[in-house]
Amino acid sequence: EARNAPGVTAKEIKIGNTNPYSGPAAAYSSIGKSVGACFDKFNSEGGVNGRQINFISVDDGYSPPRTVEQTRKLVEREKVAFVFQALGTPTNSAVHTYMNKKQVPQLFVATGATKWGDPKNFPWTMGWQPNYQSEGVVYARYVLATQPTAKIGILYQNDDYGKDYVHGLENGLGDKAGSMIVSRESFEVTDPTIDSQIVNIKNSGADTFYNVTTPKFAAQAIAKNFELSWAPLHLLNSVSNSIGSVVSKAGFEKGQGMISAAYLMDPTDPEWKSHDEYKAWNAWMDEYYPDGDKADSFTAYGWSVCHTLVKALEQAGDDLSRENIMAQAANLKNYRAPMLLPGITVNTSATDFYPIEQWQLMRLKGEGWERFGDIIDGSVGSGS
Amino acid sequence: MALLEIKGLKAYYGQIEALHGFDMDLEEGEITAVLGANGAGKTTTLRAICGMVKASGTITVEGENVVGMSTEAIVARHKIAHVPEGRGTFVRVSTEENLRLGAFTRRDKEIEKDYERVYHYFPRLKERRNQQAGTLSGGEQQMLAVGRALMLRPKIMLLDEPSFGLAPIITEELFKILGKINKEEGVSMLVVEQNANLALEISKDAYLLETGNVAMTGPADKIMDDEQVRKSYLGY
Amino acid sequence: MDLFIEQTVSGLASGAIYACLALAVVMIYQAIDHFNFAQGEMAMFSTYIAWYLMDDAGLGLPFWIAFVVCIIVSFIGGAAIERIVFAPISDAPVLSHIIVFIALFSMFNSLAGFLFDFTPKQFETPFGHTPLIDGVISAHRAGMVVVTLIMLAMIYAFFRYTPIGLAMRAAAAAPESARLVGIRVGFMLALGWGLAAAVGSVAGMLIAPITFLTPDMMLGTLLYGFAGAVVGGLTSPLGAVIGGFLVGILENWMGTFIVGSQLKLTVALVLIIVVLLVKPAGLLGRVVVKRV
Amino acid sequence: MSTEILEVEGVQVRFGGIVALDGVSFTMPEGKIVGLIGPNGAGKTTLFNCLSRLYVPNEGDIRFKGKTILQSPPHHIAQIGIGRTFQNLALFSTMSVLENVMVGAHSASSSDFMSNALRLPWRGREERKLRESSAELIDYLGLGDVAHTVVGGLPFGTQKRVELARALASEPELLLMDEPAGGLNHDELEELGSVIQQIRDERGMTVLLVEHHMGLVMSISDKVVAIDFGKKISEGTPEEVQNDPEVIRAYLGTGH
Amino acid sequence: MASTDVAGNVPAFLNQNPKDRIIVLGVPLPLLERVGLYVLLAAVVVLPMVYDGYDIYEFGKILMYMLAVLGLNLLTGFNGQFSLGHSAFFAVGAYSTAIMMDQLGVPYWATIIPAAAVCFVAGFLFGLPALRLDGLFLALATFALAIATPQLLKYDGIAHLTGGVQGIVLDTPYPPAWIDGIVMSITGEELSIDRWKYMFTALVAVIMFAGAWNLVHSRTGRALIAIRDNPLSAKTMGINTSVFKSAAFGVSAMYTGVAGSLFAIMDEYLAPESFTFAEAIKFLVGGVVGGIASLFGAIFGGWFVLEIPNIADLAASSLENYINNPQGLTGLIYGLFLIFTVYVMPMGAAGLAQILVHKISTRR
Ligand SMILES: Nc1ncnc2c1ncn2[C@@H]1O[C@H](COP(=O)(O)OP(=O)(O)OP(=O)(O)O)[C@@H](O)[C@H]1O
Ligand SMILES: Nc1ncnc2c1ncn2[C@@H]1O[C@H](COP(=O)(O)OP(=O)(O)OP(=O)(O)O)[C@@H](O)[C@H]1O
Ligand SMILES: [Mg+2]
Ligand SMILES: [Mg+2]
Repeated sequence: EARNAPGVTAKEIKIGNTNPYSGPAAAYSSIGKSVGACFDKFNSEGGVNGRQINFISVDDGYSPPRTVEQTRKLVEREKVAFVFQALGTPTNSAVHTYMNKKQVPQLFVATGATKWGDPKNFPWTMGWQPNYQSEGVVYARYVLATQPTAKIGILYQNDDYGKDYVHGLENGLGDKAGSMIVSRESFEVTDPTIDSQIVNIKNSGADTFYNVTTPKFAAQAIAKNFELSWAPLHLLNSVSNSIGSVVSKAGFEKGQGMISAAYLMDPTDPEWKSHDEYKAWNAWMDEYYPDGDKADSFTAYGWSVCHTLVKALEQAGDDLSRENIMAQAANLKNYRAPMLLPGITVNTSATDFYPIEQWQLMRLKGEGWERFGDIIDGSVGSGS
Repeated sequence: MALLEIKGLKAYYGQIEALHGFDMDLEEGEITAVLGANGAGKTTTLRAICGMVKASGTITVEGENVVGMSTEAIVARHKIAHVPEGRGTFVRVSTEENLRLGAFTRRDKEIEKDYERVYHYFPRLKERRNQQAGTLSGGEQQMLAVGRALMLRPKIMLLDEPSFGLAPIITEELFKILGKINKEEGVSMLVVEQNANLALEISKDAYLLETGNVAMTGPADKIMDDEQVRKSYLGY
Repeated sequence: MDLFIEQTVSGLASGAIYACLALAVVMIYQAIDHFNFAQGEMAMFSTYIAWYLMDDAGLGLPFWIAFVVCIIVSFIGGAAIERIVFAPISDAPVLSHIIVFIALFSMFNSLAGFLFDFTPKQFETPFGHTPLIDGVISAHRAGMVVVTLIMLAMIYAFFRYTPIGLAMRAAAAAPESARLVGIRVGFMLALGWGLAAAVGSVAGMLIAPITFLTPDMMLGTLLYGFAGAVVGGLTSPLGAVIGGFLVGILENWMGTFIVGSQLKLTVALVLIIVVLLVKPAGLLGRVVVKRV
Repeated sequence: MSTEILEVEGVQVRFGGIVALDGVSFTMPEGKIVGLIGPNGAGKTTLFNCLSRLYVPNEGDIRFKGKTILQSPPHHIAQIGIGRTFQNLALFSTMSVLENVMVGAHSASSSDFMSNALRLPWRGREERKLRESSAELIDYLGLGDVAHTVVGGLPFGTQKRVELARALASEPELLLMDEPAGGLNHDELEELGSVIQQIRDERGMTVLLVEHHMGLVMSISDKVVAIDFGKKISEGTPEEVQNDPEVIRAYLGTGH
Repeated sequence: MASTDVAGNVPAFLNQNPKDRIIVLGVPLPLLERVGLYVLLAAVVVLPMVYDGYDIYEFGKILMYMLAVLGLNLLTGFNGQFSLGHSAFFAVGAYSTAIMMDQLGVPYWATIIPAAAVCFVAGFLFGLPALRLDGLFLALATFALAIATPQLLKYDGIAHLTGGVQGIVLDTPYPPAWIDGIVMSITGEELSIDRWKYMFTALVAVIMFAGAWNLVHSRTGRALIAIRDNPLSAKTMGINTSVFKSAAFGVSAMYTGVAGSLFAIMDEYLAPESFTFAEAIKFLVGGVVGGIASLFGAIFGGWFVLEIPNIADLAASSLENYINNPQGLTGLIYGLFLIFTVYVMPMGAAGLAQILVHKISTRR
């Protein structure tokens, strides 16, 4: 008992979280909310290891300085056991050193940057979702296999997220990257439209369109291609492949044949309607997060990652020291978090801080994604 | 009953009391002059009538107490035209647009005619009709302020040093015009003026203000005869 | 087709977006002598209202009815904001007003996310998205240009042919003198806010089919709207529209032929500032001379 | 013969189609008061603005103490020795009377950003001297009671006097006064007249006075120049100008 | 009219500070102000002896924001030039410090002065074209600057210096050994890094505050205000308005920039996302809410911008029982707070304080 982390009592585990509830990235707030709602469910069922989860989720407005303040407050004033699912690359970067110096777990951060899986230098930090680079690699392999002479045009958001995706593709293409990539156009989140960039990409003679955009811009890009009567092989990053919130909004007819990758079930995909995990998710949404948007795949994400944490905590049992929590998070073996695609599991070890590294490709057909091919292992992060 | 009746008027700038509770009348169809030294409260009196400063007491215009009413309501209901201290030019728009704004509350068809009337009185303004009003010379802006007031076809005119900055020949002309308008159209006027000779000449009554109070009042010719007034205001 | 022409046309199309918003900026500038930084968010919120009126989950009204209702609601809302929020602080310094603009910005942004969530919404267009002329421009964008021009004509006529336009400017620039000539300054301010909100709502409804409706839809767009209005001349509706188109085209040319997309905004802005250094009142703005 | 401190030569100023000054020439003898009169819009203030370099003449030259001032930037004019007041008050409205006057003495002091931020000792001495000389001026013009009052709320006539104090603070050799008598009654006018004469006699300043109050101009001026439509129409002693039929026609009217 | 022949015979009103006449609770105002200043200074010194960790870190942040807001006050409040772009100078300061530490191995404490110089130059240069832009046009130009800043920081061409989108992780600013030694000998404890960061920040902040104080109450300060009140007549009084305005821009940028340097040192990390338009807005809010032409106001402003989001957060969370997901309304509540603040103190905290002092002194 004495070894327990701060914030852990016989009755309670205090967990901190930062999330943008206000500001430009508030769209991600549904992650914080759904994680909270998920803990509510566990709590009402008796908690984890007999302890209630006290999930303190605070707003950082996606502003790194504010993340520092909020995280320090959580750790030093609220005395949370650890921070879980803090959202954003720049925000988590701002407290990266602090958390590792303080030796407080920065668990399952909600970002796909590659740098979170670095146990040698940052033993207290771990990501969760497959990193962006690995997804890029998956597309690169697909293009190399099916269209070895493709001319690729890239549209990417000018930040870590966008650049990681571009690196992934480049890595995957290897030597051929130079000759195959014919156009790179970036945009800022504050740009009103990406029209001009798409006109440029189209004009570069590209026949393959690598679309690294967040939902609003992804929908714009799909619509714009249609307006331009341009029909390249369209590789849409998983960040924006939600049927409910992107593809249906842009119009199914405009996106036919697009390729994307997934590791989570899309709750709007009718294919899962009868799946047990979907049903459990659905029932939970109805009861614990009734005003949440079921078309919003972040809710499925929150649900899944919350289960992963609970699994790690259960493994830790009554030894809820920070060291052991971290050790157990790094000791997940073939754990099937709900709502992962069939065949995908969570795996970590003392040297592998990338919990999920698998993808499956899919193609838009009619009003849904049609998955094809095997589950692909995209692990690159630890190597690069 | 007088057209404009002031009773126990006090006025305030924030905490400072600038007028200390005096009475003043303006009879229908008459011109009344208000004299006073620098800072005596002449401007404040005119502003109080238009609801531009915080005031207490009563100011009755055409039988209605206007204390507490908004400036725009007082001006529009009682057709009061105010030639303010500092002229109040709309500096960004043209001379003619300033005149048009003067007639803003009017709905009749005569407005066009009245431009010509103002231009007739002040030919200089016609030459400058499309010029940005803020670039007019000081005297030209003063003419504009008077012209703008006339555009309302007012029942009452409050004139705060209307000859300010005008050339002698124009000042003379201005007072002729005011006298004429008063006679022909029966417009009542309250005139604050340092050019006391001219003001008293066309006025029936006069008031002398001293530090927020009425120091003397009576028919204009009586006031003119007063030793002190002669020395301080008339210079002979 | 030639890349130059294509980028130009595409610039014109985004220019139409900026021009719409620039018109709203000019409108509010005439009414309050300042920018309203919450203008974009107000337009965004109006658009959500229209969306709610149209959406099946909402009231399911047909487009044009929703369009008109939204304009009316926005007008009332804009006027109400002036009366409720700004009238009590009319004596406060301008900078305090700017803080209130910022407050409104934050409030509308937050409220939209709270009420309508953050997933992009599709906003209907009566013109459809069919590609026109070789897939260079869509029907909606063409329609948008037309509506913008109609709006321009209406606003121009308002300021040119009604005394209210002049009175509004007078009330904004010199409230005390305006009162002295019988202008109801409070009414003018409310009217100006109402009209600006109404124009903004039209802008929002035209923009949303292209950018999709999200609470952050106007975040970046507003800067371009300001830029368009300023380049054109803040007092001129025609200038605002021309300015909006210019900004759209300029931005595209920069991004394509000169500096690449990473710096296109930066360079376009620098260019705009250079234009202002040469022509301080904007292209069609009235030069206001100050003298002593 | 006294030396000419100011020479205005063929100055022309155009605003678009309007010719505000059309080749005006005249000279000012040192240590005298020169009255400048003319109808509204004749170009008097415009000439002042040229003298303080706020406007650039399209043609002509202005020489102060024999040297052209057209090459000097506006902020050098005070240093050269020309001070002015403004027709439509241009005070620093949020500052007190004392502060306004101290700004008037800006060109007579020299502390800069660095020395002020670091509060160097010599800066303190300069500041003290500045305060004292400004205070003297304020006293001189009878503004002592309002020295610490913010100028914005002062009566018009008082503000005019603050303007005068501010202009005097830089100890100019040539003082330009644009309608200083506005809003003054007869008593106050006489007082102003004697102040201007004192300025000339005690401080040795040359004064260029624009004023529509003929009583004042004619009683204190050593010389009067009249302009109309930007052109000089008369020049001479007050009597001469006053009786010039052209001046009577264009400006004075029959009342005088 | 009084004659003034006797040299040194200074009028009485000069020696009489008008504020002396205002008695608050029996004490003349200037004395009260001075005491207030000393109390404040004492508090700044005492704080690190009492607090540590997050608490002292927060106090340091308040001082840091105070400096940033002060920079804006000098420009907007005292000189009348409006800026929505001060996040840019904040960034220049922060990145100057970071690059010097990261690329050149300069110790953190030695970066402040060069960073200040860089910011001054940057501000001065930006101030040159700004001379020709008035009011809203300047607002647009600075707005544009704020929007462009993060993009420029990310620009590939300079990413090797700025760290691009990744930003820069900085070394911990350890206190010099001798200070450690002194503290150890007095308290018997090691000086914590948070306390040291605070002390360093406070030192810089106090020096700069004093500089601003001196500047404002001097010939320079009067010239700046004169330009704000009436640029044309300021020029006629012999003030070189262009130089003063550009220099005001430079000094203002320097203050905000030094705040940026301190920010980098304090957080040991910086990235383009920390320098968005939102940051510029923050400074503006702090400035206006504190009182835009008041130095004391900047202190309140610094506190306000740091704490008000927390308060809004708290208020939102307290609605938990009435509304679902009230955190989504944080922005709404923040806005309401701002409006409320403007209602209560339309002239900022400094203006309110003035009114209160007046009330108390006249009631007696
Ligand atoms: N805005 C203001 N704030 C504070 N006090 C003011 C303000 N305006 C006027 N006062 C004060 O009110 C008093 C009366 O001023 P008012 O302007 O009415 O005088 P006046 O007779 O018109 O003088 P003048 O001949 O100079 O125009 C003066 O003592 C003046 O200081
Ligand atoms: N910036 C400008 N643009 C256009 N016209 C101008 C400008 N400045 C002055 N004017 C015109 O030039 C003429 C001269 O103006 P100025 O102010 O010099 O006259 P003034 O002699 O001082 O008259 P007053 O006695 O009325 O003050 C006026 O008719 C005025 O309208
Ligand atoms: Mg007066
Ligand atoms: Mg003049």
